[in-house]
Amino acid sequence: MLKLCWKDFYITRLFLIPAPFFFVILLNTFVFSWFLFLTAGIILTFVMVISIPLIEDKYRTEQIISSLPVTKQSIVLSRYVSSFFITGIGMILYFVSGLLYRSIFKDNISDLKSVVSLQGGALFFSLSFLLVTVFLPLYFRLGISKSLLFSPVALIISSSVIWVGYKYIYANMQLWLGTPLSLFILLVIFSGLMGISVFISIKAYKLKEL
Amino acid sequence: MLKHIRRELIFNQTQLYIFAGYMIIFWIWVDWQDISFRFSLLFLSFVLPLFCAASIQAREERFKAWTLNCSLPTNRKTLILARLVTSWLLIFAALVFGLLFSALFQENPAFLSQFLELKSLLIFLLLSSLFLAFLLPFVIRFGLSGVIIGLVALQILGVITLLLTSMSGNKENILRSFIHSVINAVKFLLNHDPTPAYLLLLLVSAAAINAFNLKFSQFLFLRRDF
Amino acid sequence: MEYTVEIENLRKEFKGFTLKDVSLRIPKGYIMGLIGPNGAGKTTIIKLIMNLIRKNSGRILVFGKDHIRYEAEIKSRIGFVYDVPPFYEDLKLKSTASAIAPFYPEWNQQLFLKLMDEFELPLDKKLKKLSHGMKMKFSLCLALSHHADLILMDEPTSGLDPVFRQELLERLSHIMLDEEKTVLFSTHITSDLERIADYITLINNGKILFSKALNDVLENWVVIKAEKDLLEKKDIPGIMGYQKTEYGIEILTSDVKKARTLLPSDSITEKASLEDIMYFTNKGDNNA
Amino acid sequence: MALEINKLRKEYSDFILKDISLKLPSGYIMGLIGPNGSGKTTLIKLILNMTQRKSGEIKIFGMDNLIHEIEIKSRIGFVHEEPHYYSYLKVKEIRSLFSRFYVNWNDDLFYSLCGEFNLPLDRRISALSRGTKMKLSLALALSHNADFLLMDEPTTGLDPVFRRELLRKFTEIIQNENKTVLFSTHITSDLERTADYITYIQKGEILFSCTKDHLFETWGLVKGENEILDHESKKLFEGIRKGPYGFKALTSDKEKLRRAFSGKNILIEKPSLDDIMVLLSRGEINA
Repeated sequence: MLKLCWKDFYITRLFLIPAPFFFVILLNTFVFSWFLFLTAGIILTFVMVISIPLIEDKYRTEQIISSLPVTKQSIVLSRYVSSFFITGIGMILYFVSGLLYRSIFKDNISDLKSVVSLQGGALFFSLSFLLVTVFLPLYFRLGISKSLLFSPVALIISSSVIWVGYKYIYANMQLWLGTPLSLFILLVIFSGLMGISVFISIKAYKLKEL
Repeated sequence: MLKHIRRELIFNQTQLYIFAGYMIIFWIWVDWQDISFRFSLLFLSFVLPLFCAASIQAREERFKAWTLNCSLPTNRKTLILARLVTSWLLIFAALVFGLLFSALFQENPAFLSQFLELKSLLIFLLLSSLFLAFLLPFVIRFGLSGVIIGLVALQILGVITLLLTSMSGNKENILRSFIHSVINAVKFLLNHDPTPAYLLLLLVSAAAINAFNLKFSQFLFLRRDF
Repeated sequence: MEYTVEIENLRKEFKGFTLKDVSLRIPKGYIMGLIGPNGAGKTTIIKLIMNLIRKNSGRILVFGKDHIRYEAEIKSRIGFVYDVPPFYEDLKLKSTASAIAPFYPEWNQQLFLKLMDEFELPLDKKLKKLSHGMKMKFSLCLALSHHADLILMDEPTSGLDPVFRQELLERLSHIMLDEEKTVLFSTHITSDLERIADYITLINNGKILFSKALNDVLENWVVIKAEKDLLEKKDIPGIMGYQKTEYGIEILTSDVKKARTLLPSDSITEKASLEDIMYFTNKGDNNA
Repeated sequence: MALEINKLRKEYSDFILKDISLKLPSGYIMGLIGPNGSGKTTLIKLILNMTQRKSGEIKIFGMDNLIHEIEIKSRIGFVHEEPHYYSYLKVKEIRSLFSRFYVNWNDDLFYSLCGEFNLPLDRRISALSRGTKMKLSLALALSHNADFLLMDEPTTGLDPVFRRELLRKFTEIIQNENKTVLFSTHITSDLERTADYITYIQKGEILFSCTKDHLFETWGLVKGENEILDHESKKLFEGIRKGPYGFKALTSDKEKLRRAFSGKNILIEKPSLDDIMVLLSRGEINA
């Protein structure tokens, strides 16, 4: 299965190497509003995640991959592993560009501070995680073109969640978030979601006509 | 020419549904109240041509459909003329839809009355033809991937000017001054009193730009091998 | 002899390949087969006739008219079938047909529907759902539905099963009964050509080796197999290529009568099939 | 026994693969022919477990292809009609990608094959012609010394000269080791030249699967006047096509037919694969 992850990065190394540069550069346009900055970070991470399925679809290599000595489960699992790995890279880039722009613009972008912080990071990761666990089963069930049609819907939901989450719950989120109980609950929710998503993807991919 | 337009509409029907969807979302999302009229005019004349020309061209590239279009009993000049006419049809359809939509569902009479003046319509026509005259040849010559690379290049240019200005310390940013000058130009056009000579000048210049656009795109298209 | 297509020293330069001053005349009312190895220039010639690519120099006359000045009128009488069907994949077959029907003055909707039914093609299915063979059948349907006088086909039979291929060839010969129609088709399946083509043009890396009547080729071209030392390749008239093998030498010659007089008794001569001709002219030890 | 399929079933909305059974001993070449959409590609996909079967069992090298999927796939070389690779990669990059997945990948075999097929190692795959791409897939399949070559229409779109070379390569592969080749094709002349076994599949059913010589010995193409045909004698034929000058029919047992028609003047010839296909799929089959 890890070989497949290696393959994912091998085939996209041409695209993923320049990606951080663009990631950091493109975020500068949204520096003036925390909401746009956070959403743009999530979108760009999502774009990096779907770059692998897009390449597989554009070059129609699904058949060749399935003729390699690998099982369908390992293909699905490897896609999950590489997607979360890229989400991790996205988060790091998000923090780096946040800190970089705070140093450049110093005073006139005050509210960026709250987003580029622990809470902001947790919000960023949970939402990109949510996007990936929703996108992958759709991708394995419907193929890339149809699942991409759903991504604007997922985008609108996630940006409204950010708005609601940040505006209203943020106030008491700080004290609630720190406690181990909240971290435990978050963990349980995430792993539960992850399990369901993987299960659906494997079942869907088994039935898929390659 | 009617058969050409019908061909373009049938061939790109899926793209046109998506285009209609974007239009609906765009008109719902945008609230003309808090945008200055001249900026909304400029913005519309930028968004509408971009959507039509780019979206139709995307499908051509993806399905390599130019081979089919060029094999039909027509010559390349008429193909490009059909493309330009269809683009304008789509632009006006989107505009009419938008104005109707905002008239019925959004209360911003000021925007509507100002837009429906002959002068603003002609200015919109002039600005859109200017932008289309840049977009159509660019898309034919470099294809859609060219457009994306172009937008990214613009972005990087913006960043470099940003960094330069913040380093060099002078307050006024070249990029911002460029945008201001464009908006001032639109302001100048809007404030000019609508004498018939002025309106005629607007119309003639829009027509000239479109003629140039047609000739230049045809010239580029004849050069391409499929 | 009237010619539907006349090509005079046509030249087209690509990065790795050049079509070198090709001159070709396709007689009206006949089927011409175009054969040659992959990348020899078959598709280039067809695309040049259809003005899909620009020629560097040379002249092409179709129905006696210049193929660029009268482009629209000429193309309304041409049916085209490309090796990769150039249609929008996410459109239904019937919408693709209804979009291009008005362009052909002689489009016959009943004939189109009859053909679609005969080729068992579902009108309401999207093109991307069809197999390669069915896509080729669809482009054939379109090409035959507007009574084209010239039918250009670039490898129409690749991917089609033998049964349908035979039917297609029968339909083509049926069409050829009306003297006005002309067919140019390139293919890799030489058995199809041997069954139906009247003329054969062999092209090899951008040059036309010969363009002759099929039966003239099949009668006069032979492969002579003999011991190596016996035959010196120089004195064989009409030699087109030879191949040294362990048993001796195999020589392809285009003039069996003259060659027979010089042959030693124990050499064997066989009728050359199109495949042999392609083999010797392309792979033979020399490119004579 | 390289390949053993019994009662394999797969249902689509418009097509059913009806309980087909097939045996292919190792060390031979089997050609798979049949009209478009008769299930050739589906069969190959099922062997590679690319699609879900409804019922039935596939054994490769004696192992069930669901349980030992990885082991089987590492010994199968798959060549698709339209080889789709990441066309922006170079040939040597595809090699390093593939070599990582196969346990018994053999580099110098790959490079010797590249030499033999004169494959340009640092050209991008998008720049390769169709024939060269086919050579690349063959080289990749052979370099992890696959014992079972599975090919879906490898010869389509290739020119005769190249096809002859490719087929000679197949026979060469079979000679030195006991490798097996199963390939589907539409060009019957290729089959007549190289295949040992021929399987004919039509509308999801296997009509016959036997050695080439057996096929040409027992099957016969029968020609004669229409009057000879009566209801009784029609049963002996697999497919009949009546023409204005007499009928053309196909029989799967020449001897039996010769005895049944001993009195009447009929002509029995050796059928070509094309004739067999035409009569089987288009003739009135009264079996």
